[in-house]
Amino acid sequence: MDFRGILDRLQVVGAPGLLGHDLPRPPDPKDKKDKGRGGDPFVWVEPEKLPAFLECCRDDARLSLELLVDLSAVDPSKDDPNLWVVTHLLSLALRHRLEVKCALPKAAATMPSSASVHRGAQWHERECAEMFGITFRGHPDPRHILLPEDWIGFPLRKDYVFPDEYHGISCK
Amino acid sequence: MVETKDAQRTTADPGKREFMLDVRTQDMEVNMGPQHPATHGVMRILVRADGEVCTGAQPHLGYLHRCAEKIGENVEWLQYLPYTDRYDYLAAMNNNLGYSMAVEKLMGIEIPRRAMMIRTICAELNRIGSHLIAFGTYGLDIGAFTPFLYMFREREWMMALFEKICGARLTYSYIRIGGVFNDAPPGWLSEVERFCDVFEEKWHEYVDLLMVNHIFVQRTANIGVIPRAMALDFGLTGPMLRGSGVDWDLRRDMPYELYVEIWKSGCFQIPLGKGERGTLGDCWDRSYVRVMEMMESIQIVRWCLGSIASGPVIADIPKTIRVPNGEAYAGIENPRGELGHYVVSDGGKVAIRCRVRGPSFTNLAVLEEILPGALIADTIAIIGSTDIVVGETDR
Amino acid sequence: MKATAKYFRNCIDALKTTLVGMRITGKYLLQKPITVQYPDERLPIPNRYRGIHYLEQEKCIECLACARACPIDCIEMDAVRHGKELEWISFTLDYQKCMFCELCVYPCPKDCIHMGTEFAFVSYDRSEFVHDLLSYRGMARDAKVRMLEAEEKKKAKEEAKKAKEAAKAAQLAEQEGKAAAGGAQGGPGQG
Amino acid sequence: MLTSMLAASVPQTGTNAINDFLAGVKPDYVPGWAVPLTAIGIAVGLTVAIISVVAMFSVWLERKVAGHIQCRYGPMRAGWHGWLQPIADGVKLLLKEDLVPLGADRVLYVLAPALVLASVLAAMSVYPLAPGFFFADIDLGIFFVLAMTSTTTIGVVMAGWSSNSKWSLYGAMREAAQVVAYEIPLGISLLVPIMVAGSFNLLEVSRAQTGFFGLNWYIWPWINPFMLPAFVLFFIAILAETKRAPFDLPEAESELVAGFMTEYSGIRWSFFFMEEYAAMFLYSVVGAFFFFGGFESPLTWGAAKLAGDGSVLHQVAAGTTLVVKGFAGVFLMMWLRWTLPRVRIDQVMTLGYKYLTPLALVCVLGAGLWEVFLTPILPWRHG
Repeated sequence: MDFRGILDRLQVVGAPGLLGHDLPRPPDPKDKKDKGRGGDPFVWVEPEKLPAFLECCRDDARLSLELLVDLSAVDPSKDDPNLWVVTHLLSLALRHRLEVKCALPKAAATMPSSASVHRGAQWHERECAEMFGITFRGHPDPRHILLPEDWIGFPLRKDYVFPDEYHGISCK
Repeated sequence: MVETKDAQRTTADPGKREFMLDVRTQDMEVNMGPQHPATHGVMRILVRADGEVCTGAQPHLGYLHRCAEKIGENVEWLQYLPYTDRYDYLAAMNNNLGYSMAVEKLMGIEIPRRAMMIRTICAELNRIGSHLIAFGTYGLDIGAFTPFLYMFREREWMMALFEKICGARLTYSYIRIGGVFNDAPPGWLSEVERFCDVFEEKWHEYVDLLMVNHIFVQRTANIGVIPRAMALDFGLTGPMLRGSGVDWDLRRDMPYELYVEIWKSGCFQIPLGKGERGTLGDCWDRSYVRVMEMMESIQIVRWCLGSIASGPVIADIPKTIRVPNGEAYAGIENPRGELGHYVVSDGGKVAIRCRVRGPSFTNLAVLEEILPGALIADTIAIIGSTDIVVGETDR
Repeated sequence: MKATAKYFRNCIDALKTTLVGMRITGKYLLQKPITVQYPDERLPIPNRYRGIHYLEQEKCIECLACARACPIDCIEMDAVRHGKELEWISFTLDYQKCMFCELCVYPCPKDCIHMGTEFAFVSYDRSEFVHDLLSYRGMARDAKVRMLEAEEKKKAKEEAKKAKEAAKAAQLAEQEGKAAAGGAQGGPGQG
Repeated sequence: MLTSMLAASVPQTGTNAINDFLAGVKPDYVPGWAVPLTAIGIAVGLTVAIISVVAMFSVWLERKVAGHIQCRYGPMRAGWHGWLQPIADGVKLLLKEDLVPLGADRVLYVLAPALVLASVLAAMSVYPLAPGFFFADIDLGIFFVLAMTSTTTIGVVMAGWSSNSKWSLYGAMREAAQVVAYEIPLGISLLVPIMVAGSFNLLEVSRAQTGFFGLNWYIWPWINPFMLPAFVLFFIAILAETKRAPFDLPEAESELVAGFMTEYSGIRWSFFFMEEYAAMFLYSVVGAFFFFGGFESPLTWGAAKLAGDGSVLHQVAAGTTLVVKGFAGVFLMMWLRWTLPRVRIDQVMTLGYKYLTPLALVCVLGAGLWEVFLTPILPWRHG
């Protein structure tokens, strides 16, 4: 099914936390600053209801998005107050993909963990936690995965300042 | 000494242990890695063993973390290409292809047909090279030294082919945004043809020497079984998924570039684990799928050689690439699974976010579930069968 | 009965596959090895090989395209411009950082930086890894000759200009002289 | 008095020959008891020399066989085709610092390699290298050899335990379990030739196999059809005994890094390696004696015909055939090592107890019945 079909199915099923969607659109010629948007369509979802949304996508027969391909976060820009948490789902049976995006305020970056829904999300969430400072409530093993345990700061945030040294090793 | 509090949390329930032990001995914490011959690259697995039986396993990563995604936000689009070689350093061509396709999808440009042909040939040749390494090192883990050396004989020829076309042996940066850097030199395509012929004979020797060897089968059948439900729950892809009998391959199910035509021409099938030598989804099935995939890639390369035509090898794109505002995800079938590039741009010369979904990262997570209950010698076989590359796990 | 059948099948299968394996390894035992004794014999290196760079210095116009294209900024160049000619001071490439990705070769408008087939360069001292790709420092002889000619042409042009101005000025002066003289005769007529 | 007691009890052996020679040339200021002592010293020195030459040649052969099997050359630098390489390795190992890890049990750590090498030397002393040249021709020949070679396990377990590292402990435990498991099939499968030959003494077994052009070797089915399966079981058992090929678990490099040898370095480490290659040669010589006719071969048969039975030519021919058979066995082990993957520890046990031992017993039973009923009838068995 293409994105339009999935969206209708989601609205029919009443997937929890579905806010809206965003389609790629050409830049409208009138005002100069509007650059339009290329690439893939995606669905906005409320962060608090992401696990329920994922479970609904997985269990619904017409969607059957049973494979969580990737769960990562994006810091769009320095002055944007929100982080995006982006999840890519894939359906093996019906051969389609869905991108789910949640806007998470940087100040209070906490959301429920969806490790209970997809066991594979556990490591993805651990990486997002250490790189963006998002705390996933209810995560079974919230240790750092790639960075050392005592690393200060969240590297992939746009306002991240490189440390001068780490344990005596200069980072310049 | 070691944070035993965390070690207890692994999901090993004693009921599942193969060898019922009445004598209660104290578990031994053994560090397998980061410098250990069996962990492919720099990865540490904290194995809690009760005698020879492993009761808990915890992979520790990050030893090869090079902040690739942070660099992606500071470097121009084309300048990021050499970094993509360094993820899965055994299949650099496929990584380049993945990244280039994601950016091309966002830019919406069309690639000339000959460039797509050369891309497919290089990607499939690199898939053969990567599976050869997986097959050779797996033999090493089980103890057979010679297949590793035979494997390198073929891979050396493949590297020589890539050396002729792009100049490098391991980190090619050859497939770029908009096509390929330069056209195939004269005589290159006929040498690829010779490589395919010779490879087919040698392939039968690999199967006879290791795959059907009784000791190899004893060491890998019924070991590290991954049922279908666990494979989907962990988000496994590639040979790990097909080894468990799930019929899914991006080249056929969500075809990109030329694979629509190639699949229609019916020149290649998708090998699946069938549980011939043990239960479905064991170590033997996974290596069986990888070995059979090598032959399928040969057929694809043959098809491309048959229908390649002359023409431009690069689309007309400006020297400094500006990607229009937006975001795109492109997933391709890497030898280890689905390699996804999620690219976000605000129309500038530099990416906002360049996320890489490495298949080895997700394939590795399943070890925590299947290692408990196996013998120490089996843990090596199971780790080897997941065929992970640490460069892709740590990025 | 099935167990005993399996028992003997295991034995026979083990022996059979072992003999098959030994046949293959035995075949290669008798064949000639395919490796090359490296320092004495060497494999041919293809011409597109990415080795150490070399620069065709006379074609280079110091446009810094290659320096900008390098992801790790390991190319630095320094030259003094004399009109169109260049007086070279240094063109260094830092091989401690270079990753041989060949991104610097493509953007060059004059196509003068290439990667050679030489790959072995070892040294005891890190500073030796910063290679200077210049074949000569300062200016080439023909470049100097062209520079001198350009200067003479410039001088000649200036003199010609001065001469023209002088001539114009002289003419002007003359006219004023006449006008003043004429003015004196028909002054009020021209007023 | 001491010399006469020694000479009397043992027939003409190598040590006695040296002893009498020395007694003859003994200057008067040398005390009487010194002569047998130097004779024994010379004999032990000779055995150690034979062992180290065999080990060195085996190391070179292993690297060349491995090379050529894997389409590469093997050592080529030191001397023609690298024949000086083992000497270079030996010197390097001599010069390397052999350190004792912290917390290691010093006494056991130092004693282990010595014990391991001593057991192989003891076993070697029983071998006649030529019909006339041997150190001790005792009637218990093979029984003594099996007894001595089983003491290597003690040395290996001592090494594994004393080097205070988890991986060495694993190696030592596996080693103990494996060798104990394979002593039984080794012994039983040797019973078949002993039954046919009727004696433990290696020389007598070899003499029993003399005959037309080496057609009397025990391995041929017309002598006893159960001899060939017994040899296959014997060969698998010695692979496990010497920790070779599919059974090299104790020092499985991909799992236990280097098993019980992990902490050793320098000359101590080379003792373990020398023991491994010497044991390989030792067992293949045992196999040669009991299955492939010891000294008997067309060459020896010809030499005996030509220059008479006890002559020097006959001795030399017999010696060379024995060495050639020995190294043929070593070559076969190497060929297997570079073909087969490694077996898991519990599979080693099942193979040992469930497959080899019962089959060996069947062979012994069959061979016994064949000897009792068919030997009187078969004409060529009387010659």
